Amino acid sequence: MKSIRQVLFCVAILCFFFFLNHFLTLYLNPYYLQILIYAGINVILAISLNLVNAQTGQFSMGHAGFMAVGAYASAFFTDRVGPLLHSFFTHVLAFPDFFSSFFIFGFALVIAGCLSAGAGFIVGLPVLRLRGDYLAIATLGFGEIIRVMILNMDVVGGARGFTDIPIYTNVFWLGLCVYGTWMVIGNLIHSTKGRAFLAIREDEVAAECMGIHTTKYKVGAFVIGAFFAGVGGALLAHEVGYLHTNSFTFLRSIEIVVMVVLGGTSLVGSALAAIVLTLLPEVLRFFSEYRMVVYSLVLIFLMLARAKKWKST
Amino acid sequence: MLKINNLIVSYGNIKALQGVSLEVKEGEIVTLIGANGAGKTTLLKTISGLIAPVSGTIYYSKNEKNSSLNHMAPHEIVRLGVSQVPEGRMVFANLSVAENLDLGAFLRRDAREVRESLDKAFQLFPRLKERVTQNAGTLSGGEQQMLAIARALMAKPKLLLMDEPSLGLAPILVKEIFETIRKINQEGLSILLVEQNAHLALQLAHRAYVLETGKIVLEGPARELAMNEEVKKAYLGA
Amino acid sequence: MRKFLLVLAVGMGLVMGCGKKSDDVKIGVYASLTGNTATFGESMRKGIELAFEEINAQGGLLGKKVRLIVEDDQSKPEEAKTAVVKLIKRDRVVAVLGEVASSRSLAGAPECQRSSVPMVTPASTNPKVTEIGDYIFRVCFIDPFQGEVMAKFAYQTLGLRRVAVFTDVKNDYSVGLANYFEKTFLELGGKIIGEESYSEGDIEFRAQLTTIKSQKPEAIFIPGYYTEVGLIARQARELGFQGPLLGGDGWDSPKTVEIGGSAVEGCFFSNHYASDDPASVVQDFIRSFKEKYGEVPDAMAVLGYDAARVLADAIHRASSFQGAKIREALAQTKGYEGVSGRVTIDQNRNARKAAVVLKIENGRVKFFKRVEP
Amino acid sequence: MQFLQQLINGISWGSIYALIALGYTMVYGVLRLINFAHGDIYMLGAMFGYYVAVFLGVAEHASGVRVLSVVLISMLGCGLIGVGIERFCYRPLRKAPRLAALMTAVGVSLLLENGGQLIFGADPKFFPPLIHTREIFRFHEIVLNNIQLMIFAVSLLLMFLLHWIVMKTRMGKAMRAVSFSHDAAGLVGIPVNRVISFTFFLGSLLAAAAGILVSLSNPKVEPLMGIMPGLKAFVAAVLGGIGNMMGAMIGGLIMGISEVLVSGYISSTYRDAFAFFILIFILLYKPSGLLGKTGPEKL
Amino acid sequence: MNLLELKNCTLSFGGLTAVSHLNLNVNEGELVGLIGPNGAGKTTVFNLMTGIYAPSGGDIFFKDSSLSSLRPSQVCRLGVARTFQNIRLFGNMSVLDNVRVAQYIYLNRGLWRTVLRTRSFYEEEEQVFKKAREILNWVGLSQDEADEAHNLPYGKQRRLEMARALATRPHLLLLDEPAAGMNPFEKEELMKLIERIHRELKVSILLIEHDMKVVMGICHRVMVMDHGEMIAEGTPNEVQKNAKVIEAYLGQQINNC
Repeated sequence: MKSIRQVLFCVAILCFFFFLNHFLTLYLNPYYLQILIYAGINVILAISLNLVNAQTGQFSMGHAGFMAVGAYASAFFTDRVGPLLHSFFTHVLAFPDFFSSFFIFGFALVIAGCLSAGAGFIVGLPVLRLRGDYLAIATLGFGEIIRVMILNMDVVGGARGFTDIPIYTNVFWLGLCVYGTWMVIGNLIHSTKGRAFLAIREDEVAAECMGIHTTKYKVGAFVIGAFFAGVGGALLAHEVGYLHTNSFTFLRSIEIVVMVVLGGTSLVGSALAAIVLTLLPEVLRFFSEYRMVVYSLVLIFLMLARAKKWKST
Repeated sequence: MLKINNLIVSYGNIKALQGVSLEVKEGEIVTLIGANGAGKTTLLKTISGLIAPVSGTIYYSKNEKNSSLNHMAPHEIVRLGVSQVPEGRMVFANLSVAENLDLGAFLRRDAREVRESLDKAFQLFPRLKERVTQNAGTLSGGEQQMLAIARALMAKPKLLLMDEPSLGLAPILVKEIFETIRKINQEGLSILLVEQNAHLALQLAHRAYVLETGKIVLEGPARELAMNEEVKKAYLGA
Repeated sequence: MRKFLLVLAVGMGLVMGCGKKSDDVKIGVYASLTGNTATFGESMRKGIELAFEEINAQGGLLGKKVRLIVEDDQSKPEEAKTAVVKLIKRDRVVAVLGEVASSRSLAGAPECQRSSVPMVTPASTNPKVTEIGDYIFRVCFIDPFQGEVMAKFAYQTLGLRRVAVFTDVKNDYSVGLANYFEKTFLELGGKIIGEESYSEGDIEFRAQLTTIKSQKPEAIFIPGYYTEVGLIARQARELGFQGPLLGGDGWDSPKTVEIGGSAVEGCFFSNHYASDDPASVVQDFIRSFKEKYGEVPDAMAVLGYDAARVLADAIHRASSFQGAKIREALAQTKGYEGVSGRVTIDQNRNARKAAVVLKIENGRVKFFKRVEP
Repeated sequence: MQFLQQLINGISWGSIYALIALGYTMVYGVLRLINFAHGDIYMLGAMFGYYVAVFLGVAEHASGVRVLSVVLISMLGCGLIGVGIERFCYRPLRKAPRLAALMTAVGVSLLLENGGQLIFGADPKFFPPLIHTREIFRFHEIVLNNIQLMIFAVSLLLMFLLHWIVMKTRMGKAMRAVSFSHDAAGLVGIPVNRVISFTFFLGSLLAAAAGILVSLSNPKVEPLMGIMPGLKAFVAAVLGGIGNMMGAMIGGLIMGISEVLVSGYISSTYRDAFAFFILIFILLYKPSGLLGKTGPEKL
Repeated sequence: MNLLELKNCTLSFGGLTAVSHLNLNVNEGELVGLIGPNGAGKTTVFNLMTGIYAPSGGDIFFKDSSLSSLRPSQVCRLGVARTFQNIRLFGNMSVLDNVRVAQYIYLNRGLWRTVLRTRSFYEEEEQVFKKAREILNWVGLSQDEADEAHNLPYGKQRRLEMARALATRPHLLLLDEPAAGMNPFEKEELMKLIERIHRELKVSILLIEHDMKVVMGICHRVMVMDHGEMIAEGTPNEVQKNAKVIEAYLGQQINNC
C-alpha cells in the first residue's frame, strides 16, 4: 500500500518538474530562467553546507572544492563517456534521444555526487580532529588544494578550462535536485537520528557520552554535504557549458558560508538567503560598476541588522 | 552609598532579576545570599556595567555626589570607585602577578600613590609578594583569590563587590579570606558580598539580603537573618 | 530574519521584472568591470565606448543612435553567461561585444550562437572561441599565429637557440601562447631549457627567476599580461639576468614601461599595431583616446575599439539589424582598416592580420618588424 | 649557491607575511575574530603610500623627510581606517556569534576591494621608488640588495617594537588582559573598547608598513593586491598558533621560505597547494598551531 | 557481583598524575557515593569510566569487558550513562529533543529509511517520542518539553540531564555533583528522585557529591578519594569515623553550601 503510494508520489514529482520545465522554458524570459537556475544551484549548495556548518557546527570553508570535484567529474563523464553511452542507448537499445540524455545526465549527477562525497570523506577524516577556526582554515586549504590539483590536470583542460560541456541543466533537473537535497537533508535533521548532528553542535562531549559516535557523524555530515555540493557543481557545469578553476576559489566557498550564516540555522533560512544573495547582484546591475560596492555594503548592512536580533537573545 | 531601585534584567525572554532593590551604606558589609541561579552574579554584573538592565536605577554616591551607574562602561564605574572581585577570580592567567596588580591601577596616574597601594596589597597578602614574577595562571586557587582581591584594591575603590570569594577553596583558606575581608572593611571600605556559604557570610556581614529566583525575599540585619527560621531551613540546612 | 529575507527576495524579483523601452539600437557589451581582471575589462569598455561615441556623432548606425549596454561579469565565466543572456533576452541587443578573456568568451559565446546574435570578441585568442559557431567572430589574431611569430622572430631574427618560458598558469591566454611558442621554437630547432610558472596577481617572482637564471638561457619568453611583466623584468634584472625578454600582445600597455622601467629596455613583444605607426587611423585614435580618458590606450582598448568599428562596419554593409544579415556581413569583412591593422575575417571567423614586433627602447615602444600571416 | 639565493628571497618575502600575520594574530587575540579585511588594509597602505608619494613628488626629489612622511602618513591613515572599521562594523557585533562578525569582515573586505577598484581604478600603478635599489652584496651567483635587507631589518625592528609595546607598556598589558577576558578587564578598570581600538590601530599600522615595504621591492600596486598575501598571512598566523605573536612571526617565515622553495625547485603551480599542505600537516600534528596553547578540555 | 571495576588505574597528564593506582568497584544494584576534597580526582575517575580519557595504566571492566580502549559512545552502548558537573545539555534544542536524541543507540533504522521515511521509520519514531515523554513525565518535566533546554531554571536543568542519561537506559548511572548549587528543599527532592531511579528502574548508581547530607542520606557505601588515591571505603557510618577521612576531609569545617 504504502510503497505504491510512494511510487505514485515519485511519478507525480517527476511529472510536476517535467511540466514545470516545459512551462517555464516556453513562457519565462531565459534571463530570469538563468537566474532561477543559479538561485536553485545556490540553494542546493547552501542547504548542503547548512548540514555541515549550521547543524553539525563544523565550520567548513571548503565547499567550493567539493563543488569543483562534482563539476569536473560530471563534465568529464558527459563529455568523454557520454557520447559512447549515447550511441549505445540510441543504437543498441533504441532509446529516443530524450531518454538517452536523461540517463546520461542522471548518471553524471550521481557520479559527481559520489566523487565529491569521496573527496569529502578523504578530507573529513583527518581534518575533523580540528576545531573552530582551525577547522575552517584547514578545510579552506583543502578546497584550494583540490582546485590547484584540477588546475594541473590536462585531461580536464587545466588552465585553459574545460570546454564543450553539453548543456543538460534545466528546470526539471534543477527542481529534482533541489527537492532531493531538501528532502534528504530535511528528513535527516528532523529525525531522531538526525538530531545527533545538532547534539554534536551543542556539546560534542555530551553527545558522545549519549552514545553518538561523533566522528562518524561529523564525517557523515561532511560526506553528505560534499555529495550535494558535487551535485550542485555538476548542475553548474552543465548550465554554463564551460568550466574554469577560477570559479571555485575560496571566495566562492565564502559566498556559500555567507548564505548559511545570513539564513540562520534553519534550512528555509539558508535557502532564502541563497536566493536573496543570487538575486542581489542582478538587481544591482542598475548600478553598473558600482554594484559590487553596493553588494558588499548590503552584505554588511544585513549582518548588522541581524546583530540586533542576536543582541536580544 | 549604593542604592538600587527596582532593577529588572533579562536574558532574551528569561527574566533574571525581577525588580531588585537594595542598598549599601558607607562602611557596611552587606551580603547577598541565595542558591545557584537566583541571580546574584547577574546583579553584580549589572552594577559593574557588564550587563545593561531593562529598567530600574543604580545610584552611587561618593562625597555627596550622586551619580547613576546606568549606561556606564565598566571602566568608568571603576573610576568612580566601585570595583569587583569577579566570580571564578578571573585573574589574567597569562600575565604575571605584578602585571595583574599593575593593571588593577590602570586608571590611576600618580605613580607614587600606586606604589603605596602596591605596598599595602603586599602587606595584606605577603604570599603574593613571594610570587610577584610568577604567571597568575600558575598560582593555587587561594592565591588567585588573594590576587583578585588585591587587584581590585589597586583601583582604590570605595565600594568593593565580591562574587563568591569562597568558591572552590579549602575551608582553612576560606577563613583567611574572610578575615581579610573584615580587615579591609575596618579600614573604611564598603563591601557587597555575594555568597552561597550563608553561614560564614551571615557571621561576617552587617546586613543581608536573600535572593530567590530574581527577587529579594528577605532582608535585615545579618544576625537577625541568621536566626530566622525560614533562612535556617532554606540556607543553613539546620 | 527569515521573513525579512523572504520579503527581500520577493521585492528583488519584482524590481527585476520592470524594464524600459526605447527606440535606439542596442548593442551589448559584457566585460570584467570588477574582479581580478577588471583592468582589462575597463580598458576594453573605454575603447568600445569611444568607438560608438564617434559613430553616434556621425549620425549613428543606419540612422539610429546606438545605445551601449555594458554588463559586468565579475571576471567569472558563469556570470559572463548570465550577462550575455540578459543582454540578448532582456535587452534584446542586436549584437554582442566581448569578452577579453577566452575563458569568459567560451561561456558567453554559446548563448549568442543559440540565439543567432552575432558576437565579436576583441581579444580572446583561444582558437576554440570562434569554433563555437558561425555567429562568433574575433578581431585579434589567435594564439597559434602569435606564438609562431614570436618563435620565428626569436630563432631567425634574434638568432636565439636556448630560451626559457615563464608562463602565467592561471591564465588561459598565457598557457596557450606558451604552448604554441614552444611548439614552433622546437620545430625550428631551438631548445626550451626551462619552463617556470607564476599566477596572475603575483608580485614575487624571484624564486622562479633564480631557477631560470641558473639554467642560463639566452632569453626568456614571458607570455603574460602587462600587469605582471614589469615586475618580472625588474626582478630578473635585479638577480642579474641580462638577456632580452620576449612577450606577446599582453604586454601592450604604458604600464609595462612604467613599471618595468629600465629593466624592459631592449625587450621585444608582438602586437597588433605599433603606436608610432604614422597612419592617421592610428594617430587619430590615440589622440581622441587621450583626449577622452587622459591616458594612453593599451591593447585591450585598441582591440575593443576595433571590434566595435568592425561590427559597425558590418551593420552598415548589411543595412539591417537582423542577426543573420549582420553575421553575413561580418563574415565578408575584408581589409577593414582598423587601428590594430588591416582586418580580414577568414572562413573560421578569425581575423587574419599582420602582427608587428615591437622593441622597447629608451622608454618608448618602437616598431621593429612586421610579420604577415 | 642557488639555494642560498632562494633562502634570501624566502626570508625577505616571509618577513612581509610575518608583518601581516601579526595584525591577524593581535586582532584575533583581543576579539577572537579573523579580521578578513586585514589583507585589504595592507593594500590600502600601499595605495596611500602611492598617492602620498605622488602628491609629494617623492619620485622626483626623494629626500629623507619626504620618504619618512610617505611612510608615516600612510601608516597613520591605515591605522585610522582600521579603527574605523572596528568601530562601525565589528563593535555592533561584539555580542553576536563569532561567525556573524567573521562574515561582516568578509563584507568589509569585499567593500575595500571593490571600492578600491572604483576609487583607485583597477589598473596597476607604479609605486615610485622611494629608495633606489642598490646591490650591496654579491658573491658568485648570490645577490642581495639594499631593499631586501631593509625589508628584513625594518620588519625585525617593527616586530621588536611591537613585542616591547605588548610586553612592557601598560597598554600592552591591557591588551593581554583584554585577550584573556573582556569582562575581567573591564572590571579592573581597563577601557576595553579603547584597548581594542588600539589593537586595530597597531595591527593596521603593521599591515600598512608591510604594504609599503612590499611596494618598495615590487613596485606595483592595485586594489586586489591584498587578497592573496592576506590569505597567506592568515594561514601563517594559524600555522604559528593564532593569538600568539611569536607564532605569527615563525609562521610567516615558514610560509615565505617554503613558498619560495616550492616555486624555485618544484613549480609555482603547486605553491599555494603546498602552503596549505604544510598548514594541514602541522595542524594535524599540533591542532592549535606550532606555538598555540593546547590543553586537555576541561570537563 | 561486580558491575564496574577499576583495577590499578593510573592517569597522568604530562607530568601530573591525576589518578594513581586506583582500585574501585561498583556492585550490581548498589547506590555508591564517591567523595573527597576539591581536586581529589573524582571527576577524572568519571571521565576514565566513560571513556573520555584512556587510563595510562591499569584497566577498567564493566560486566567483565574492558572499557579502557573504548570510545565514550561505545561505553554508553554497554550501559553506562552519566551527568556532568557543570551541566552540559544540548542548550539550543528542546527539552524533548534532548531526551529523544539520547535514545540514539536504540535506533535500528538505517540512513535510507530515515531519509525515505518508510513506515518502519515512523513506527520507530513514535516509539522514541513515547519513551521520551514517559521519561520526562517520570522526572516531572512534562510541562517543559517544548522549551529550549538553556531556558530552564537551574534545578530543572539538572533533572533534565538525569532524564537524558536515563534515556540511554543504563545499567549504571554516574552522577557528578547532582546537588551542587541547590537549596535544601531542592536537595531533598533530588534525593528522593535518585532513590526512585535506583529502586524503580533498577539502575546501579555511582554518585559524586560534596554535600555530606546527601551522601550519607542515600548511599549504601561510600568511597573516599584524596590526591587521586582511594583512602577509605565502607558504609557511611564507618567512613565518618575513619581517621584518614577525618584528616583529609571531614576534619575541615564542613559547611552547607
